[in-house]
Amino acid sequence: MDLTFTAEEEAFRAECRAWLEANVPRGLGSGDTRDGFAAHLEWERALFEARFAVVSWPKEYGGRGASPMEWLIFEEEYYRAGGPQRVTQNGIFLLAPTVFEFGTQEQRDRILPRMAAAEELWCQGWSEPNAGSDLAGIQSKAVRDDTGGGWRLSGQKTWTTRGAFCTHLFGLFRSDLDAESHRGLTYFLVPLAATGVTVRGFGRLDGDEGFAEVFLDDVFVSDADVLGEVHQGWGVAMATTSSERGLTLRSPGRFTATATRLIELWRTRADPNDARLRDAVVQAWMDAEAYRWQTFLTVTRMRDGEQLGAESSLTKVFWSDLDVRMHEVALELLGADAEHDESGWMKGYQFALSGPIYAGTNEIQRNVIAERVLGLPRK
Amino acid sequence: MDLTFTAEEEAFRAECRAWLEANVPRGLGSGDTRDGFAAHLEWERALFEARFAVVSWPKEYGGRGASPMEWLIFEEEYYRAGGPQRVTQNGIFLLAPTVFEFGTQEQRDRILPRMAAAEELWCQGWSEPNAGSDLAGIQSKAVRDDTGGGWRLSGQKTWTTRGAFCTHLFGLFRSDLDAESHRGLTYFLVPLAATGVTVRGFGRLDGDEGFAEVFLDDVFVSDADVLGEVHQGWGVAMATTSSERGLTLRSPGRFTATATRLIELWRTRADPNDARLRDAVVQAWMDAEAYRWQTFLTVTRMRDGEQLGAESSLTKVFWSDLDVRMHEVALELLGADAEHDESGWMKGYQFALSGPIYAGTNEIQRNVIAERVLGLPRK
Amino acid sequence: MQFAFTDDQLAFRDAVRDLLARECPASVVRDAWTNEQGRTDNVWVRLGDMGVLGAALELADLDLVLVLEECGYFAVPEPVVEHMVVAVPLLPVPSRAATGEITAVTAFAGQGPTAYADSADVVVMGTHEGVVLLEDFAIVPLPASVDGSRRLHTVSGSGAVIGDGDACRRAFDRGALGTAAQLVGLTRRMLDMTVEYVKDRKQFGVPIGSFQAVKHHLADARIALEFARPLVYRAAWSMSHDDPEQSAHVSMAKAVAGDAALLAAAKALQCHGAIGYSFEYDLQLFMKRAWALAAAWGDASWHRARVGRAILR
Amino acid sequence: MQFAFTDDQLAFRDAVRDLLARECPASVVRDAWTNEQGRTDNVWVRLGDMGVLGAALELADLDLVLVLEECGYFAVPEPVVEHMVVAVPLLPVPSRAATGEITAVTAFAGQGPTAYADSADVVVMGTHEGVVLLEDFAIVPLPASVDGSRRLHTVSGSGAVIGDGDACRRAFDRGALGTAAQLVGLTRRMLDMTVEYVKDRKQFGVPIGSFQAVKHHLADARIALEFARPLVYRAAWSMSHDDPEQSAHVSMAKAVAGDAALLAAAKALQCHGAIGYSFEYDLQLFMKRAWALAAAWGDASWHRARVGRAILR
Repeated sequence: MDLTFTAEEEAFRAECRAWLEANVPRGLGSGDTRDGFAAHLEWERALFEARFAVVSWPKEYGGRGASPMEWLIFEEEYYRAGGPQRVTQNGIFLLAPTVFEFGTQEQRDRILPRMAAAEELWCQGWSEPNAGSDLAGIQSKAVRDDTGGGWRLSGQKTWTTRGAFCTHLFGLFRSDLDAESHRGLTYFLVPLAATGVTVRGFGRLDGDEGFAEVFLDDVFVSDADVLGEVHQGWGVAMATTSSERGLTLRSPGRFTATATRLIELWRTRADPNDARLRDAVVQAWMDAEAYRWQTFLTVTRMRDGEQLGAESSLTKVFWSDLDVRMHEVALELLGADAEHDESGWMKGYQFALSGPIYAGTNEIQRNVIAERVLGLPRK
Repeated sequence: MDLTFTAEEEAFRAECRAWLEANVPRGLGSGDTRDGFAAHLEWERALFEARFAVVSWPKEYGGRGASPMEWLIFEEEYYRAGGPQRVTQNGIFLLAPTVFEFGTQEQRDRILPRMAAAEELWCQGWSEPNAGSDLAGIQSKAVRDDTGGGWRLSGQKTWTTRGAFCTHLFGLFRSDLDAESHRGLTYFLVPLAATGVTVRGFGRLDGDEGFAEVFLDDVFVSDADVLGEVHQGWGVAMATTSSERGLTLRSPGRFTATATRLIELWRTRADPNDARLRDAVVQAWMDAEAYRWQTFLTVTRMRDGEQLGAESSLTKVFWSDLDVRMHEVALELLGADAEHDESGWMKGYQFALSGPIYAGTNEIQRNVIAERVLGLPRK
Repeated sequence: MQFAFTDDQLAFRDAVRDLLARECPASVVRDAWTNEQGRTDNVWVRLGDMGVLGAALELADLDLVLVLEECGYFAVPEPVVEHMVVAVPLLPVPSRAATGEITAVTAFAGQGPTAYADSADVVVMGTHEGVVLLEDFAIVPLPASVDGSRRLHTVSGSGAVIGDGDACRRAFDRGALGTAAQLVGLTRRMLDMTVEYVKDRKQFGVPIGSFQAVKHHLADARIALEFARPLVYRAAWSMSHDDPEQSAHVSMAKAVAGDAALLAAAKALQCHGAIGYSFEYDLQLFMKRAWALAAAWGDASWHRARVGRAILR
Repeated sequence: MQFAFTDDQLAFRDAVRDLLARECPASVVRDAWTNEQGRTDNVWVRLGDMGVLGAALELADLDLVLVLEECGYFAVPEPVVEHMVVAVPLLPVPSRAATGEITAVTAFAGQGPTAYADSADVVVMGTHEGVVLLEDFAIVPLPASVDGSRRLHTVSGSGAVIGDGDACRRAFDRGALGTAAQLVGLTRRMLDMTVEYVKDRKQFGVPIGSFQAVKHHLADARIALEFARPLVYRAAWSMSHDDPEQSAHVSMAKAVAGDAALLAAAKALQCHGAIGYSFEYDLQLFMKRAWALAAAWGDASWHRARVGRAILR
């Protein structure tokens, strides 16, 4: 066991810190409005220019070939410097690992560089009006078009994050209409400019237009835009969620940074003798530390060749509950001023409330923990 | 609305207070050991002599015909004066209401006076090794004995509170062996001295012998010991659980008294500036008050003729969780001294932990609230 | 001990409920987010016509508490507590306020911003010297409230003293109590909405309300409602009967009702999932009102501290 | 960054686990409740034979933390932390303690009673002046512990100073860390027992482990375990490498591990129901040990306050 960072890692950290401190934009607003998204793209392109957009990717795709540990270091420094939530994250963290694992060379070369450069912007098309927690209920269809050498997609996707501002969608469609549940789905890559696509943005909890409905009416996509095998979309989509890359969506750096901000808030707002709020702030810090060290433990295990499975559900429940709790403590510190807070805590609280819902509700995650980590019977 | 007590109620309270302050025994130990139980019986008989054993019963059975509101007042005074948990409670609070409602005149006259006088001591025989939360799984059998004019009981009851010290058991037995689930059960009254009964006491969580297994091997009981209709035992047992009497097992007085003791403990143990523990103590007091006033509201509704149904499940979850929480706060106030506490908090904590389990686990109660109070679908 | 409302009190409640069900659907609340004053075209007028806005001149808190619960249930975007419960009974000449012709709002020292000040004609101000009536006042807007219908300002000015320190304490307590009643109504509303939703919404081939986790979430919210309500009604009785412990009773009511509403909001959102997280869906209107009111007029922590001073002394 | 134990460390852990699985079944723990000293016939001797009791003379906290976790898992009714982790490395002449021939226990000012003092030969006492070795000492029995195997006493006496204030702080931290490791083991044990039980126990025609409420109770306990463990291992590393923040790291470990064990105890009992509430069933042995150890060596609140002094300064 060695809980220090190597000289290389420390050098990498120093490089990240210097660049981020100098370059992280101040006062960048929400990335979930049209104007805000455009402003965020400037930042994304700055990251790309400095080769900080996708540090863990190979160099030929715009990355630095950073190890998972270096990636964690980058994330710590990114949030420490006050970097904003990244509007490109669903492409970089959800689609890209799948492209690396299942994509053809042509797909990698076509998709990844433009994703890294924030030239093409990807949103996720999994949920549908009748398929939320239960993705097996997907009804959007893909019908074979042999003439065109591709497929025709029809149906409706919804709760698509930043769909109104993106250029492409990756999603699951039912290609074998006779198959049920998770079978017979195919993973498609869909340009939102294609004929037959209509996108309607709508408000998230905080009112920002961060969600979209995507309507597809006989939209043609070529065979080159099928990711992985036809009818195997479920396996393709799931393969990377609990893999090494599966941990990348919620790096500890974000929560450590929030805990640090919470301590700052406590210093400015709290009676230092109030043990209740002091305890709550300390607990938030300890939980953020627990999350950080659990991640280091996990990354070490993966480096040593262990396969992770349903353990990612433990992580999902923990960080999402922690994020809500930290914001609740902050709002309590703000008292009646929380209602008109502009410093980001109230907005952050509303964002945090999505954590226990999206990417599989925490109720579903707890089922997974019970059934697949603890081995309890499904029925 | 009038939230004051009447002059009669105040007079009754004064009478209770004077007698209880003068007579509540000090240093009475656990009633869940053989010696302790015997000592408690002395107290039960003193209560009976003073006509405080069963205040809500009619005078002819040893009571005072007290109204539910007067009964609540008695309970408040009883626990305020430091009165102990009553070893006769399962007879008085669980069996007696059923005897009043379903018993024959002969049964009332035979059973109730001796119960009130603590001459006959009743324990409950519902649970079995394979029928805990799921009482429909009861396997103990009642086979018709026409010759003797009665029934022959066989099977095993368990987790029978104070069964090793009682003289009689009331319980459910499967009289129609072809019926399933809740059907075909009959409610029997069983003298534990009967031939074929074997009782083995065993320890509760705190080690006191407060539980028993009761083995029945072809035990004869006469038709006079069937309560209510044959095969209708489930309905008989359930009818009184959510009736007016159904609230009597956990009167608010007990929790108000615990909250008051918690405040005393806080005064002696806590740093008064520690807002965390202060808040926890205040919250306990407020919750105890909420329970008290919810009870007054409920008693008023019943007096006005409303039928209560599944609402008793709301009450069960609330008081049992509150009782655990109050004891947890006390143990925290005691710190490292909690481990060797003799003042009753650690023992009370262990007792409180049974609350969310017995009489239908809180998980079952929450199902009932969801399905029968809120109307959510069973399946 | 007769812990029940009179038929008159219930009839008053029912009449207001009927009015609000007609005049204050969620669309009216949503409109207040974007209209100029964050208020309604009709609800204020109708409440004035019906005599509700002036009711506190003749009726006690106990007569009003159920009405305020309904105002919470419908998330009425009007200064019902500030104007009707707190200000009207204190105004030297209350007639125009009693009909709703003019609007009165409140500002208490150390108790956060003032809502609806931009459309107010007078301000009843709680100060360390007592209650002061501001007929001329300046307002400074604060950043937007999370509840878009609540336009927040700080208020300053000077005016005549119209009540002593005890009147000030009592005025604050009435405001806190009225807010507690609204929070009970909001809790009921969020619970009702969520129960309907989970009975209807199917996933995995069954209504999501059949899942035990959903059942237990909503059972917990229902329990919180069950045990908050009696403390609110008790506090209303204590205020109406000048009970010496009335402030502690109000604080218990506000703390417990605020916590119940926050719990119900959290459970309602989680049981709804993504649909509840959508701005277009109405749950957010009630949830954000609950957040705002739980923190206004003293949050749970502030009121627990006040209870502590009463019971731990 | 290499957050993993070495093969040697794992092999040591496995060897102790095998020994305890053989020598320390629940029946041995239960026997300690009623025997004279609250200890074991064999476990102490075997641990001494194996070199575990003297291991701290040569090995660091990081080498011992997994062994202590196993001692928690088996609820070993012996002063493993007091003797092996805290006292042995401090004794001027440790040889007889290292083999287990004599028993050393500990007493820290302001940190509650001393366990196993009635069978101790020497006491290592943490005082404001430093570490004092008591070879002659008086003991006064305290009321029975809720964990019947722990015989509690207060200890008094005087002796030679064998360590300075920093040694005293370090000794206490090692004790708290060792106790945190035991709490992690207890958490695992209660979770394992309960998982097995709910898979097996049927009600309503199905294993109770198929009910979502039971699943979620145990998922929460599993989550608590998952995030307590890394903090305990990190604190062991910090102690072994004399990290300047080691005390804060130990406090985080103790607070989080204690809370995890208390949560697991509550969930385990609730998922067992009445059987778990029976004295004859073994769950209570582990649950009561968890209660005792969560409060010993500083409870969560005490340690959170210490973390606060480190991070909020």
